[in-house]
Amino acid sequence: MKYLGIDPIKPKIAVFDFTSCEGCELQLANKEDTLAGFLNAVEIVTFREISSAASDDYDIAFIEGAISRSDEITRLMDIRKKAKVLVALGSCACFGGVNRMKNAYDLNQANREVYGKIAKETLPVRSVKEIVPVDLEIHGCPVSKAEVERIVQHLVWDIPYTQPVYPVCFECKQRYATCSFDLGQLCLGPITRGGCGAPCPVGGLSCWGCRGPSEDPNYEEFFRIANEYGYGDDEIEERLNFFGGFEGVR
Amino acid sequence: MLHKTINKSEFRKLVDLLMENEEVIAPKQIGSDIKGKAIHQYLPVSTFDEIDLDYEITQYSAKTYFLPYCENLSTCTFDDDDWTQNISYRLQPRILLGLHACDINALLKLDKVMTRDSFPSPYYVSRRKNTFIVGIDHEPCEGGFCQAVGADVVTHGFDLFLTDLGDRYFVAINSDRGFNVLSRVRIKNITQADTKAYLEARQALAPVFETPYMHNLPNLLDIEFESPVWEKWGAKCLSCGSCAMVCPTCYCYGVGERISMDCSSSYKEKQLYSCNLLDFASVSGGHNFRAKKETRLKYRYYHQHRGFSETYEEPLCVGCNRCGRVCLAGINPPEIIKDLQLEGIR
Amino acid sequence: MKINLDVDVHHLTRVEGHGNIHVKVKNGKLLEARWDVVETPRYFEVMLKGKHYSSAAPLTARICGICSFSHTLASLRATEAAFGVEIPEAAAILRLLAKHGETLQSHALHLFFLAAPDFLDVPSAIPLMESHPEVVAIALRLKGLGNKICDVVGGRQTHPVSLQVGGVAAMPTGLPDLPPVLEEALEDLASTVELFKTFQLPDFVRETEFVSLRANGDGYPFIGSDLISTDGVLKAEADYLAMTNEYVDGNNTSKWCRLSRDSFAVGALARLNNNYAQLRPEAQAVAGELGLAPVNHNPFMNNVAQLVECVHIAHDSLDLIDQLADMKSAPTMVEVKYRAGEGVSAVEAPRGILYHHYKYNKDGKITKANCVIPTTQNNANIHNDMRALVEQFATEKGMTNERLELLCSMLVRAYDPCISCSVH
Amino acid sequence: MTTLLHPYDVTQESDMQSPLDFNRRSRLKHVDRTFKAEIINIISLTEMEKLFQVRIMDDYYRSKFSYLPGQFVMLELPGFGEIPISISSSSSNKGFIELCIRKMGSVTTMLHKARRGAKVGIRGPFGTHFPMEKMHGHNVLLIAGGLGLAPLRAPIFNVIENRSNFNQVDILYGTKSPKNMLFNYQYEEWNRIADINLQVIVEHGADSWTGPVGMITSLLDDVTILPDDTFAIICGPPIMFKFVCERLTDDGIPMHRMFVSLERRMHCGMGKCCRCNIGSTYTCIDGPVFDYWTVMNLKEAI
Repeated sequence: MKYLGIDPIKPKIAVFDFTSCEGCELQLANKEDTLAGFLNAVEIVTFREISSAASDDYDIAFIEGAISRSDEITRLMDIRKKAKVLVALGSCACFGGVNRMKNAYDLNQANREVYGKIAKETLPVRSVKEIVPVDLEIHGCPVSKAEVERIVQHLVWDIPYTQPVYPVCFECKQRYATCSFDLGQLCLGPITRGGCGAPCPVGGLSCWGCRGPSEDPNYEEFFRIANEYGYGDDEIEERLNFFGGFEGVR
Repeated sequence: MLHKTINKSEFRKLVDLLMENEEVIAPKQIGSDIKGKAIHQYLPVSTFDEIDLDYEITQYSAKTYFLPYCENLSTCTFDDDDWTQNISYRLQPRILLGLHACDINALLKLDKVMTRDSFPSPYYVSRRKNTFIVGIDHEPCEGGFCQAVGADVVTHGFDLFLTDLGDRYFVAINSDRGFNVLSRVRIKNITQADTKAYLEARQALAPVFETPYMHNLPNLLDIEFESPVWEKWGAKCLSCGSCAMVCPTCYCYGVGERISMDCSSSYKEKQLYSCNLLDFASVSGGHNFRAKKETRLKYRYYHQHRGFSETYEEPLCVGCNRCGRVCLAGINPPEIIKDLQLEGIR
Repeated sequence: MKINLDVDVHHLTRVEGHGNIHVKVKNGKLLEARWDVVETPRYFEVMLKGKHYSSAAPLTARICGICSFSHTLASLRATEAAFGVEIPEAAAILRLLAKHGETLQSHALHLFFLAAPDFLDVPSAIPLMESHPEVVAIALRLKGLGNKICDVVGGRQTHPVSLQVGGVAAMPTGLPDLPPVLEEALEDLASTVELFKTFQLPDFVRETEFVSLRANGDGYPFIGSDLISTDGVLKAEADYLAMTNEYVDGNNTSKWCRLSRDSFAVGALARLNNNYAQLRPEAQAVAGELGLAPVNHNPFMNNVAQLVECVHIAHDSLDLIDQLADMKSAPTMVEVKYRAGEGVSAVEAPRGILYHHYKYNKDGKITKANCVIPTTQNNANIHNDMRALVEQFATEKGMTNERLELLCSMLVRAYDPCISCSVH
Repeated sequence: MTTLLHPYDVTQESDMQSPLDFNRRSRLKHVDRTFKAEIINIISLTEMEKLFQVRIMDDYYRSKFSYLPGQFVMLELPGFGEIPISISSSSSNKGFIELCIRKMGSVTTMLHKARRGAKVGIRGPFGTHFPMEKMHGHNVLLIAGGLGLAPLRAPIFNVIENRSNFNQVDILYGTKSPKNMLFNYQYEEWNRIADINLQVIVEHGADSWTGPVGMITSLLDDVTILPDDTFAIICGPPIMFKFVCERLTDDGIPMHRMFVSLERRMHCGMGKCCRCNIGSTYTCIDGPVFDYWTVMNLKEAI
């Protein structure tokens, strides 16, 4: 479909999965009411989870998952070479996601605990950008399909995309939610990047920070507030580490 | 203005009648916070028992029924190289029940911006005129300072206004449609006893706690533009915009457009924004006219208490202190104003 | 016989996660038929250690992007069992409804997007948008409905937020929107049954032990109850280890399981084989139409069993919503007091029985965690099925590498495996 | 059902039914309705800037559309967004308007892809203008930095078209480098035909550049300024007009005779969204053209 006499480019898209739950990929097949339009706007050439077709000729590679094994590093570097635009899809790809919590444990011991004597190969979890340059990050655990659609539209028309800079609180208020702190929950909403539409606080669970930090977050004040509400440093630390996006801010 | 009284049982009948016909929005308790304090919101209700007219304050103001957080301004449908723009405005009447004086005063201030002078907004006008407003007197709420900004009394901007006289309401009628609606139930002419009871009731509503002294605030703000007070409070600001979202008068917004995946239609959406958000005043190319937290916080106070006063001879703030309550960092107008005054005499 | 076949599938497509197929037949002799799971391990059980009880469900939900609701429910119930928490009745109904949403969503995804392309001879559902638009429309409506139920009850389509220790955060406001869509779905399901009648399932049978939850007099089982197998094993929920018998295999990052035999199967077919009588009559009728009667030993029939379950679920969801309509102000949460303890929970994920088991210390922190995943339980059986499948079909006239690869792939897909889930 | 409340239809108000005219600010109208306009020509100016000639398609509205030098329009690409753009063409031109647009954000990047014939939306005109009539009989100094020549071009046209109304006219224009220079195809015409003294300067020269290199203020050394008889119009980035205005103040030009055009983020153009506010001043309705005295009194203006 033309727009203002301009033909959109129909980019060739490939989707790849690494260490993850494949939930973000699944989101790509969600939002059923606009799925046909979505699949029409792009040409999906590789998407193992839903298609047996595969091609090495693609423009945009969506990477889901963190990197935690040597074969994944090789595979990722190969994809980077082939892709014109490399998009990190979801918090695992952007920050390492929940997998990053593994890094706090001794990996040999972890192996013994899970696999006994037959140890499996595993590396400390890294995000995609720690291995190869990333052109665009889509945050969230899982990603919001509506946001993915908007970003794909920007990719289709090849125009710049700007992430929301404000924290989750802003959209939380726009959905008439009661502040999670007032309901007795530690909430990372004030320092987490918005754009998700605050489904968690609206659904009754405080923000756990899956989208990583907002622009210019006020950590100092946030920590003071969390302490004031009675949350200990350990608790705050556990929450900050949950999705990997706040590593090292404390 | 006409005055009548109505029995509470008759009033209930009136609300039932209204609910039968139109959407009714009223204060409703939605839960309690961790300290056990009731949380109220203005929400659509379907039975009289859902309504709690005895509420102290709602978490969110009623402004969103006039300036929704997100509002579709126009839609476009595309046909090859051409497009057609469609615009529609609210047509359905509805009832907003149980507004306190401060929230009605807030609407009067919004009226000044949205219905007069430059570019009256048909979106706002259509929502305002399609809303039947029933106000109610209440005891002053803790932390509020509506008296200090003269917003505790309201004389217009509503259809009906109630004052609780125990078994009945003293009703001020401010529109013909208010009069017509009342005529559907039994009302009584006011007696001298009613007037006396009303005046006593009003007297009992005087605040029992200290409210900030806001005299000469516009000039004080002008003088204290470079005050360290802004740095102190600005350092606390989370730049989350919660204050503006719950504020009954903040009306800043942004406009964005969305196009459908198949490029067959698009819409233009207005989203209320907040001057405390980082990119409020950033321009394409990257320059941000208010890149610092404290300049953004300062701007919000200047707009509310100085800028608006310059144009309309009154502050934009109605003293409900919702912003102070919602702010996790504890930023609130009474304390900031006090700090500025102390700074001024130092 | 001069039959030489060589199938090597690296990262099987149209399944969740990473698994490989290796088949080698030389001179008519089967040298090798292997199903290997090569997913990267994530060590969730290790990450759970030391975590506060409120983290358990949000964390374990991330074991799987498809069955995150099942993980959440299994996790919450295990924690509640450890703390002795009884959730309110309304919460139990809401949780089952959310569970139904996930099953519907997952089954629709599997049936239309992962399995159906094999029967319609296309590489994916994408070309079906052109060739079979009506099928795609049905698929999207059914999947959309499943997602909508999840959204309304769980607050999100994946990784729910409203399901919490102690119940469900609040009575959802969107419930009244669901019945009209569910009614429409019944028609779509009827059309789907007609479509499936046209599909030619491979004629393959291998005697298998089927493990599932057992109905406890309250209908077809989805959330918590005794464990049963078609070989006559019956265990209590807490005795799950005796039912699963996990062990580590050298070629796989997933563990394997065994019970009365070398391997067993879980999933829709296992549930149906064990609990056929508890299916709603409408679902039983569909099973009859599609030639599915217990105990059925054709693994490809798992597809049909999923469709039968969709019919059951659609009807059951309407009933649940009806019940909830009278419970508008009923409590959905109870207060949670943590304590030291241990809890086990078994939940039927769309692809089979899922166990979570936690030990808590007095601070409400996890000291030990174990999760046993349906696909973990199926992997050995898939492997054994594959051997038998290759043995049966390799000698078939005109068998090619491509055809055998397709059969093996279809076999794995029939189990609707969640591979990354099995390597958690 | 009995009708208790009567629906109110704002479109039935008489003001709403009269033709759309953005110059009548106090009238209730369809404020978000746009004039559909066709891009009739696109002129590439530099790597980053293009000049779009845009014509309102409806004959009646085209004949009614009028604006003054310094005013701006909101340009909409339906589905992509709306941006404020100052009008670059002559206000006596009734056929079409010219908009000089730098490729920056998503809307402008999209617009740069557009071809002739594309249909865009226009709302406006909005804002204040340069008071050209006040300058009649005086010297005029027109100073632009970078993209500032785009809004300055409207008063330049006004001067040229009414040349006899003005005495000595100077244009000073500075850019980062020669390749950023806008409208250089017109310099000759301005210089020779309109008898305007035009001087250009670049911050960083290039091999082919033979003109002066330096800051724009250095061009002022060669301009005769009669403090009592000179008006100045300055368009450019804040840092540039700050330096220029300070210099001109030193040279004795009264602040109320210097006019600048301010750039701010805008989402409505109508004094509603507050994005362009400087203190309590709306750049969109009280500006974008301000005299320098007003700017000096606007806190955080520069």
